[in-house]
Amino acid sequence: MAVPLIETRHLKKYFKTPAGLLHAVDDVSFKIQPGETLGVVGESGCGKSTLGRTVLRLLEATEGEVLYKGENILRYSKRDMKKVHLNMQMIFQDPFTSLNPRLSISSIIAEPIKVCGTLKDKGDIQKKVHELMEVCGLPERYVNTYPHELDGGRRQRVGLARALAVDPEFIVCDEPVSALDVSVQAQILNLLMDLQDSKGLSYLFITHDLCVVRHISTNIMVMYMGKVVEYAPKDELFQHQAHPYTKALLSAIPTTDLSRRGRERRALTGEVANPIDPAPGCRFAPRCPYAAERCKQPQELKQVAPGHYAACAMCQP
Amino acid sequence: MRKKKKSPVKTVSGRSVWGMVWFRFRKNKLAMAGLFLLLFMMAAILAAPLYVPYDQVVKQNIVEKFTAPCAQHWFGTDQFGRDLFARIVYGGRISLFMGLGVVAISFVVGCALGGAAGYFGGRVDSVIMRFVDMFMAIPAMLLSMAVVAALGTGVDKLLVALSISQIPRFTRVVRSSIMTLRSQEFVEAAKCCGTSSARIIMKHILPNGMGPVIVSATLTLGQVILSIASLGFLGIGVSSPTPEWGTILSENKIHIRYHPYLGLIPGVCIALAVMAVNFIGDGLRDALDPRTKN
Amino acid sequence: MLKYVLKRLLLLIPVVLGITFIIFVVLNLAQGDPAVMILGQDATAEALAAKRAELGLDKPLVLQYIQYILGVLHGDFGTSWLGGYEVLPEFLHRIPYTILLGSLSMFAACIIGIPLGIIAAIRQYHFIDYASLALALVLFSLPSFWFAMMGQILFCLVLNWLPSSGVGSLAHFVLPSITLGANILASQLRMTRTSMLDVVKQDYIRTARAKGADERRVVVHHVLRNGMLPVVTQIGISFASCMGGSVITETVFSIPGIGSLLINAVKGRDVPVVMGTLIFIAVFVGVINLIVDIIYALIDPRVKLTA
Amino acid sequence: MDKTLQTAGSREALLEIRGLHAEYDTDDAVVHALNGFDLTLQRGEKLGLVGETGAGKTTMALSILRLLPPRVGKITQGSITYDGIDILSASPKEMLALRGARISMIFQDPMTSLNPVTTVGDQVLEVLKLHFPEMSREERDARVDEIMKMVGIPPSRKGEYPHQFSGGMKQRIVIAMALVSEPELLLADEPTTALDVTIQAQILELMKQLKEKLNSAMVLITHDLGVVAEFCDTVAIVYAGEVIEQGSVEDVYARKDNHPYTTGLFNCIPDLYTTADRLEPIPGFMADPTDLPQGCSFAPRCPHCTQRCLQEKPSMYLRGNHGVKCHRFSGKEVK
Repeated sequence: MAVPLIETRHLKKYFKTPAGLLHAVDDVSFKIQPGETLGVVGESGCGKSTLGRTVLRLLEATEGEVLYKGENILRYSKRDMKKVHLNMQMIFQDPFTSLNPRLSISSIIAEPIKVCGTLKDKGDIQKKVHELMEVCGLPERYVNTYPHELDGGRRQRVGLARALAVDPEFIVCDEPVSALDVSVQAQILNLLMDLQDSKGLSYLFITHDLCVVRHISTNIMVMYMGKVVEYAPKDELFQHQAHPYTKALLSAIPTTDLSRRGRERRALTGEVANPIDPAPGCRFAPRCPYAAERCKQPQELKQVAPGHYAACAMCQP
Repeated sequence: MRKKKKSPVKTVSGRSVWGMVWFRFRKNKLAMAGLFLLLFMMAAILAAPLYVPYDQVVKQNIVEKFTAPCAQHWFGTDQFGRDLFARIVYGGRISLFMGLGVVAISFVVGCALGGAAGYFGGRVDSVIMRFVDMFMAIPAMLLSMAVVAALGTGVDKLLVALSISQIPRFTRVVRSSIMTLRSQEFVEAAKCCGTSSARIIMKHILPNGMGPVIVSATLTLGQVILSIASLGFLGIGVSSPTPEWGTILSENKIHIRYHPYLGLIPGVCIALAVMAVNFIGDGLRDALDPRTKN
Repeated sequence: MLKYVLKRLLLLIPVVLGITFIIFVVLNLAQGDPAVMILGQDATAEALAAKRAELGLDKPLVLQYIQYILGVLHGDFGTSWLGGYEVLPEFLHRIPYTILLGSLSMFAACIIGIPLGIIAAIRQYHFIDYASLALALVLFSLPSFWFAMMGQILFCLVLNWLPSSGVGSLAHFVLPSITLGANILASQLRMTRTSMLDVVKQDYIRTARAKGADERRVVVHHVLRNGMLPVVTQIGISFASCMGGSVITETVFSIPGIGSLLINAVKGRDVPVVMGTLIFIAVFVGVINLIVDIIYALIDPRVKLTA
Repeated sequence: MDKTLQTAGSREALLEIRGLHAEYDTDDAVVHALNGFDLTLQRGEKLGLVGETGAGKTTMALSILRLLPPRVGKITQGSITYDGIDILSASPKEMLALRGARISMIFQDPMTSLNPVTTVGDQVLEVLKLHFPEMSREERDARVDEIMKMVGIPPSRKGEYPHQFSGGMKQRIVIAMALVSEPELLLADEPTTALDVTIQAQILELMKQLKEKLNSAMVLITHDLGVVAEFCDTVAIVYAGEVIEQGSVEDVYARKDNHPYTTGLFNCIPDLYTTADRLEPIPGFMADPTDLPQGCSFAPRCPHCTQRCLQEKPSMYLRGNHGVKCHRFSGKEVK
């Protein structure tokens, strides 16, 4: 198999809190091949955003490795990291806080180019900015506007243009559509997929929305309280969920299909706790309808089908 | 009540955030009145040598003492027959411009200290903030008095004394403003392409964090003008015969009962200057943060 | 709770030590020989040297400071260089006046400023709102010494309603309290109004209205309690500025409090008195802030006092 | 459910909104939030009100309670009749008696809609104190305990403050507060939007159980067509301050003869059970409420747009109980 574009090995990120050590990301390993999308799904507080930021070294990992084309970038110096960042970018959830309100749209998009120094000539930069705006579906007349004059969808396009400014290979998308209305959400999703096709981009797509993740991902990783509970190719995951949490997540989604109105729903009881100094066993056990004594043992990811992994005592390999 | 953000207007105006602030500020009548009043006072004070010779300030003329305001002496004369108008106009140099100087110094130092504390956090933050806490333990007025006690009186010393008492407050405002911005997503986006700390601070954080700092600078200017006058009045500010609004009041205080204009005119001058500054400050606050308006 | 109070008081110690040390050093670095100041220009060299030794001025600065603080811990605040009196007894004699003046003005400011702020907020855009704001603005912009002086001339000298200076009866404190409280009143009024208007915009006020609560109930049960939280903090800050303002008021009205002591000490660079006063004020302000925080925790269930 | 959607003038309707116009006066422009909003709600009906941000859903709910932000928002035209009461000309006292007692509202964000310094029990109790002065203290306490049990909060926690509860639990308290007076009409403004999926499912499940127990009518405001399908009998689609389609859930979700906007909404939801390669987003952007088009407000984005659409506002064309505001259906009405 080819060297993956991005790989993490046993990545951990812990935060110190007054109450104890918060295991935000706990032992996460994944691989993303060029041109693929890994969808990360989970509810708020499951560590999915922390994961994205740790991969980009916006947060320093506590333990583990992040490999870019086989090299561990966590050991890179600041200067080497700058080169890596030319290939790895991020787009953010909140289109209202992710753009510097004091800069015009063109300066926002030009900023990464200026910082990285890939283009020096002012004219070239302007040309590049116009090109990026066109790619992202922003009419040229917005070039001198400011973020507060645009709506959420257009702002998200600006954020995408900024990420594309350095021609990256890999983009971490942190809930890029969850703050948008459905009609705009579809526009952005299509744009992301078109760009993937034309530029061969890879995405780490973080979201809480299973419908969106199914639409865009190659593989899907389900996280719960910092741990990966299930990892599978998308169709496999939607056809045969192995982990009770994934099943519950799926059945919780309201659907427009009236024939499914009367389906049996596995409404979970209780709510997500903070993974502060967690017990070694399965973190989902307190809410799990099938929890048993053996769930107090640490649960490893086990292969339940080719390429399909789950961390549950019930799943036999 | 909260109203969701409406989709934006179609016009592609390209108005920057400061443009918006100025636009809203301009609509605020009181703030504009304050701005004009302050600019007028400053112009009158700066241009003083053009219409009042400086020797009027110190020239004593016992014959004309306690002349009530008239065509020749617009504001009357004091116990030594000195022209009050000249003294006030030249006194304004200290009251107003030293006030600006104090604010400028504490603004710059406060931004540097607060910026460092807020952006770097950790040990830098705790060391700086421990010092700030220490200086905040004593009311600003008393702190400047203590410094005056150590340094002695005089324009330059007063400048230092007042600045020291204002720096801690600026440091706090800047720090909290920076800390809220430090974790904003656009700062993370800048970090994503390897932007240096200096560029992040200068280009992304400072321009966005300046709003509350500028408002606080304006309101502080009012307080500093009052402090200068108070110290002058207590006799530990600028000493006579250099005119200063507080000192003018102090040297005339026993005569005010029978010559009220001696008390009213300098007092009104101070009050007008402070009021103008406060109007501007309030206007700026509303313009910077439209949420405070109803 | 007790643990929290103790911890806060302990934390106060380094702050007070730090600021007093800085001031001590700065005061001692200033020009002029204290021995000359005390004994006069004509004193003999031996006498001056003896005086320096007596004051400990020949020792290193840090040692002098430590000696001073050790003295303070034993209740010895030193002797005034100018007046020759012991600082502590003089202090104890003067403190009641300052505290009485401060409390009276705080009381007056709160009892007028807060209700006016509330009324202004409820009747936003009404005449009374504009009038209160104008009042606050004028009081906020007037130099307090000028206000004090003019009040003195009008009410004491011209109208002869009140005694013009000194202490003796409560009437002596009426005008000083008003002039000292004016500035505080203005800031209380503005703070209350802003805070109330801020709370009115919150979602839970809309919830209360949707429950069918009438305006009076919305204000009394929902807006007031939440709106008072920042005002409590403001009261703490005001106490500090009150201590600063008392210097001026006490000077104008010849009240023998801490403030007038400090101003004379500052003019004469009387180090023991300046130091003693600042220590007292720093501790006082610290304790007031502690009390404010405790009150805050009592009325806001979200705040927990954790040691 | 056939009787639930009668045309204007039906006498037994609980709530009738006719031609409602509302606007917000902002610094820069006048925002036309509602532009001829019509809605009829029968007793016991569960209606889903679907639309995107800025469509005017919340404005509609606040108008019913007359709680639009004073000075900024105002109703300029139209009428609201609630059980024979003309809401827009009712006295403040009459409104007080309606709010919280006969019409309750659940707000979107449970984090901010509870008073932070009052215990949750007292906040529920307040409704009873306001509207049932004749109840004794014991009765009230018993009623609070009962409703808290019903929404799944142990009554022993009623002495705690909102910050001690999680988001889902807070929303339960808000629901308890809205239901304790057994209102005839419940306005729920995006009650689950701020919550995680599994918590959203819990709250929806709870609301389903409660709807069986309490026979109140309900307007569920949401942007999620799925939530409506799970919960409601009828649905109204809102665009630019107007209801542009209304009907029973079965009719609308049959996905035949929909308003082009409704079709667009359905098409741009990625579906969980079928894989489409591409979504079909609605082209263009939401109509600008400060500058609405002259004809049909959806015309600039509509694939079927004709000259007529640009000039003339369509009226509601009814096919049975299924109404669509689109010229494509003119002349094809069925009674």
